[in-house]
Amino acid sequence: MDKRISLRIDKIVEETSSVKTFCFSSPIDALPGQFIMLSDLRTGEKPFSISSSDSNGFSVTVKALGPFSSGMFAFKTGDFLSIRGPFGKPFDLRKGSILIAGGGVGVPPLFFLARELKKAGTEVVFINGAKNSDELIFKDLINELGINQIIMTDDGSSGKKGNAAEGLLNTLNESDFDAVYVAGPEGMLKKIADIKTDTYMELLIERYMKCAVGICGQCAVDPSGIRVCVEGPVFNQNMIRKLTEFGVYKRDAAGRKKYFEKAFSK
Amino acid sequence: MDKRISLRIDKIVEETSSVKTFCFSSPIDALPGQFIMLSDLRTGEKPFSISSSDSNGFSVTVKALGPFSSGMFAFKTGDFLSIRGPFGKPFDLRKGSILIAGGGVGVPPLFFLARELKKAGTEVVFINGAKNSDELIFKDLINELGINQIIMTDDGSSGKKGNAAEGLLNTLNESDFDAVYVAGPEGMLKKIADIKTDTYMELLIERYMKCAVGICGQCAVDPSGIRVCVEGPVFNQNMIRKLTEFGVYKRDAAGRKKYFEKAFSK
Amino acid sequence: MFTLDSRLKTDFLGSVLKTPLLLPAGVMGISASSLLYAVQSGAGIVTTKSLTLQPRKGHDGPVISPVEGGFINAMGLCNPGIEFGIKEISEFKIKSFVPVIASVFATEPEGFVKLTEFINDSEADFIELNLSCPNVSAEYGVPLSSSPVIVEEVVRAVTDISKIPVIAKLSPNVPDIKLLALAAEKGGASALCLINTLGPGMEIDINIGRPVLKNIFGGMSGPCVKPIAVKLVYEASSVVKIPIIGLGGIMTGADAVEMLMAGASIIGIGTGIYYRGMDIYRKVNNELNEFLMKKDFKHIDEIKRINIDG
Amino acid sequence: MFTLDSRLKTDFLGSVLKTPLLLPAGVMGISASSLLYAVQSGAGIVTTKSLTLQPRKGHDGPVISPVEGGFINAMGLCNPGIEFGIKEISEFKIKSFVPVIASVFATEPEGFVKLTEFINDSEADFIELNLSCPNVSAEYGVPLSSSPVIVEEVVRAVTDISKIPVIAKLSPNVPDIKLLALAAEKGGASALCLINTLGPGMEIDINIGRPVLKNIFGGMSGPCVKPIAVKLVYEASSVVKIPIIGLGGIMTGADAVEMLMAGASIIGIGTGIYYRGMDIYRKVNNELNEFLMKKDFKHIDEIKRINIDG
Ligand SMILES: Cc1cc2nc3c(=O)[nH]c(=O)nc-3n(C[C@H](O)[C@H](O)[C@H](O)COP(=O)(O)OP(=O)(O)OC[C@H]3O[C@@H](n4cnc5c(N)ncnc54)[C@H](O)[C@@H]3O)c2cc1C
Ligand SMILES: Cc1cc2nc3c(=O)[nH]c(=O)nc-3n(C[C@H](O)[C@H](O)[C@H](O)COP(=O)(O)OP(=O)(O)OC[C@H]3O[C@@H](n4cnc5c(N)ncnc54)[C@H](O)[C@@H]3O)c2cc1C
Ligand SMILES: Cc1cc2nc3c(=O)[nH]c(=O)nc-3n(C[C@H](O)[C@H](O)[C@H](O)COP(=O)(O)O)c2cc1C
Ligand SMILES: Cc1cc2nc3c(=O)[nH]c(=O)nc-3n(C[C@H](O)[C@H](O)[C@H](O)COP(=O)(O)O)c2cc1C
Ligand code: FES
Ligand code: FES
Repeated sequence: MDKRISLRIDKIVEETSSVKTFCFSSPIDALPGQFIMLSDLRTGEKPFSISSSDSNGFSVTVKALGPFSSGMFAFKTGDFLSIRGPFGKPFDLRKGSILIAGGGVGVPPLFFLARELKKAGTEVVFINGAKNSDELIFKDLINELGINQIIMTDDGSSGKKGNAAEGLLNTLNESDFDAVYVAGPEGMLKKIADIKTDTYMELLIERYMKCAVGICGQCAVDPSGIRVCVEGPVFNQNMIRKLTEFGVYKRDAAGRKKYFEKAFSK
Repeated sequence: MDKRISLRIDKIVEETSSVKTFCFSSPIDALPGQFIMLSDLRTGEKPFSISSSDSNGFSVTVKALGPFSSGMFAFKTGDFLSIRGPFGKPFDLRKGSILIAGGGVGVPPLFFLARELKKAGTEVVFINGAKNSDELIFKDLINELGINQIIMTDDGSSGKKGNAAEGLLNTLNESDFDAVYVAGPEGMLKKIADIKTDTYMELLIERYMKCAVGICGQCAVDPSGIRVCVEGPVFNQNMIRKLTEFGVYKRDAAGRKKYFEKAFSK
Repeated sequence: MFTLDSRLKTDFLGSVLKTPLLLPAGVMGISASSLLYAVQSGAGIVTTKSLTLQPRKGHDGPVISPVEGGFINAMGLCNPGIEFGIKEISEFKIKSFVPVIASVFATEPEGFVKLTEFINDSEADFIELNLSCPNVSAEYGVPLSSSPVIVEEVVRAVTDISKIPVIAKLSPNVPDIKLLALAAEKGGASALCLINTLGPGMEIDINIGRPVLKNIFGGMSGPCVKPIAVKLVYEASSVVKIPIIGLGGIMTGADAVEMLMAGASIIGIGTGIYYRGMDIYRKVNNELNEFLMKKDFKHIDEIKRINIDG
Repeated sequence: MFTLDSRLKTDFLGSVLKTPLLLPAGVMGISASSLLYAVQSGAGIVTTKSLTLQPRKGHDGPVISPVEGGFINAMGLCNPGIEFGIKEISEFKIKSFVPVIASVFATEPEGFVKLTEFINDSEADFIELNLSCPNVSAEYGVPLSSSPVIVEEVVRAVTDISKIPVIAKLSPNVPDIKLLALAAEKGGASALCLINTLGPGMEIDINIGRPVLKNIFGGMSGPCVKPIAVKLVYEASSVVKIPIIGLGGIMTGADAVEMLMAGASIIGIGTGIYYRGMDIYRKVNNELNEFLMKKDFKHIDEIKRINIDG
């Protein structure tokens, strides 16, 4: 879709008390890992990963965080939202046996990915990480795919105790995989990107975005200036490791560097 | 072609002392009866019927008349001309046995038509009219098509004596045809359009043109306002007969009515 | 029951229009016949080519060239002159009840006053002052509508003597349209027409190394000018009370809705004829009606500037 | 032997550019890294995002929307502020010899003077005065470059103290660019940059019934503005002697040739990055070189304003 369009919300699924999935019944030509820019034309416009897409339509899954995402919770079926996209480089779908690890709002794009891999007949293990069982999302949907789901919660209230990064490390030690796909908070991604492994790995990262079409420079990352909205948001492990700012800082809306808390650095 | 382009003149054929054919070796997606707007970007821009077109390129055939067309005679192979088009409704190619009658610069578009009809295996009689043998054009080209060519000159210096209209009338009386296609000066067209016949007939007419894309209104004809550049320049006999101005007047560049000399009216 | 007819029928300065779609000046409007063609294709009101005191053959060709998303054109105000022009209006009026706007062009107030005297003796329903032709700058310099003072002066001079309502057609090529819209209103204009062609622009053929248009410059029209047209109608309608004819790049019913939401009262379609045929008026009428129907609106007036400022 | 390098290498205000292609202000230019990315993609000179005295996060989204033939955008001059900005310039300069233009924005002469003091202490090669941002009118009214008097005043105030050449970036949204070009030259500008974004324009979503951009209005860029950019460069270059950076909708080598023929000395490419990737600079360099080669030109300077006035 080259133009901005407004679409009727056709279904809203409450995943948890702070996460909702918004479904639109117009098809969009999207691949797993790609995102749309979503706006109410009042509060703002933000990037959201596509959490499913087929010939019947597509969905995005939103966690209430700040003004925009919380504002989304006031919308009802039948309301219209303004949409641009899809944007970004999707995951490179490999064959063989695949390991997926997602934490928080990293799970929705990975669910879309798992579904497409499953459609292609690929074997998938999905590590689904959350703070606690209340924040766990897509558990049933992933089970319905008939794939091996490993649930991790920080407090052990569901599945194993630990975070998705730990779950991934354990699983990688236990079995061989042809590719690993990861999405989630930067702290988690950083730990995983630092793993020394020969397995092909792709990670979906987030940076502040404005234009999403590669011209405003807002999401350009150091040191090469490549744009997360065009050359990303999915990068392979080698590329991620070259990003000197990854896990260290990101830029705010004004373009200033904002350093992550200590926890994120090695 | 949606955009204006400039093309190199690849070949110039001197048809007579006052008629030249300009050939371009870029293909254009054109049908017989359509025209292009041709400009040197200095003197003006004028409509010219396409006199041939295939996958190797196309040509237009220009008679030196006023400033623009005479100016064209200074151009040499390798020079560039600015071109828009093709424009207009082409001839509706019928099957069966076909009669074509052209006078003066009406002959070039009809040559293109005859060639296409011949390609489709249709039987064609071509009446080629000119003032005198010096002004006769495309005689050899038409012969090469292997069709029946009847040459008419006003002074009898070549072929039969008489004009194309008379030639057409005689031929129509002698044999039956499935369709008749005519192009030439308005006086000739008027005489032919007035013929009472059941044979399907199409005529290519000329009106002052500026935009050629149907928005400036310059070529709109009375009483319906239809545009020669879009709904024409080819009209069937019924439609032509409804044009109250046909054979009576045409509009000049300012939009004023200019009446034809007496000779043209019934 | 609400129908296409009841939803789209609209009042414009006291005249009832069957549809809110207008044929703008200079597009197809040379002759009575071409105005009639637009009416028969679904236009609810038509405008003549801009008429001048003397006939003008206009610029030599090329007078038009396609560009990204539209055209640049410099017809050069070709027209048969006011005397011949009002005859075409009479001829049109024999065959149609649809209101006609007589567009006129001059370079100073006196010229406009003389033209108005002719129009007073004609059957035109409205007079539109073309204060904004961007294509005769070699002859006349920047358009009159670059200056609020001149706009007010010309409009006042004409309204003082005109027997019919006066419409001021303004230029988009100004830093602040609000000043010009207010000046026209203050001068006594009954309505505004926005926008005339944009720029002008220019194209150079790189093989020939020459400007493509004989006039070098040409005003832009078509889809590419729509964002600017919508913006200017929105701005003007936020400061004036008189109705606005909104035009510039309107192609679809959705575009027409956008223009109404921006604050236009009726909508012009010119270059759109190229993209969707003369039938564009009928198509847009239908699309407009469908939109209103789907959204449960009874009349186009209900969407004028809707929500926009909320 | 003539090569791409020898044909395209060009002098700009005493600096030698490897290629005549420029990354314009606000496109990709937030950080040292993004400037570097443009250089590595074939740009011969780069411009920073317009820097202001204080950091600005810019407008809330949507800040951009696709329109026919381009985009409307209202970023709202988001930038990290002059202090942080000149640090990014230093970082860039560690890694590259390519000249950098520091673009600055203020609302009055004093602001520009203060910014110039910062730039004087920086490693920037040129300073560009953004006198023409159309997207902050809610805050600041019409752009400074709507008035020749103000343009001259601001440019003079800056040139009086600047240690490096001053470029004036002008607005296309004026009735007569010549007056503004002359004013900038008189004020002491060493070069002009034409054009900033057009309009601005506006888009309304008809289902939501709201303007699409949070700022309501947004300047137009991309292929649809090219005819107007070419025209304004042509007009400006007919009255001033200083070089002009020509930009607005340049996508191809042919477009670049057109801009050079219109009178530009070097060529900016911004929105084109969307259509052809960051690699557009390399592509256009190659296309430019091929054109020159085919037509037997030895250097881009040979086609500057060629034939046009003949
Ligand atoms: C490629 C990509 C995919 C994303 N997918 C999802 C998703 O599927 N589900 C989901 O809930 N969220 C997703 N996000 C995050 C989302 O875009 C918002 O950042 C989030 O909703 C918070 O916005 P807010 O205005 O409500 O909160 P705020 O309080 O304004 O911001 C909270 C945090 O979000 C980040 N953020 C704010 N605005 C933006 C922006 N314009 N672009 C990027 N980050 C921003 C800031 O870094 C800030 O730390 C994605 C972000 C990116 C870049
Ligand atoms: C559909 C169409 C097809 C044509 N095909 C050919 C062709 O194949 N070969 C050919 O030699 N000529 C053709 N013509 C005529 C051609 O366009 C010019 O009219 C002719 O070349 C004379 O132009 P001039 O400027 O040299 O002469 P002028 O002295 O300016 O004009 C001579 C006559 O040409 C007519 N004319 C001038 N300008 C135009 C114009 N812009 N549009 C239409 N008529 C005009 C005028 O009515 C005038 O009577 C065609 C015209 C039309 C409308
Ligand atoms: C070929 C052409 C001729 C025009 N002639 C005139 C004219 O004579 N007077 C006038 O006021 N506007 C004239 N215009 C401007 C149109 O009336 C209209 O304002 C403009 O084209 C924008 O609308 P559009 O994009 O729907 O065409 C002309 C436009 C075109 C394309
Ligand atoms: C996203 C975006 C941001 C821009 N920011 C600035 C800016 O900060 N300062 C400025 O002078 N011009 C800015 N511009 C204008 C460009 O520098 C350029 O003048 C304009 O886009 C026309 O060129 P283009 O069509 O090649 O993009 C911006 C343009 C875009 C698209
Ligand atoms: S968000 Fe603008 S370049 Fe990526
Ligand atoms: S030449 Fe303009 S409408 Fe036919």
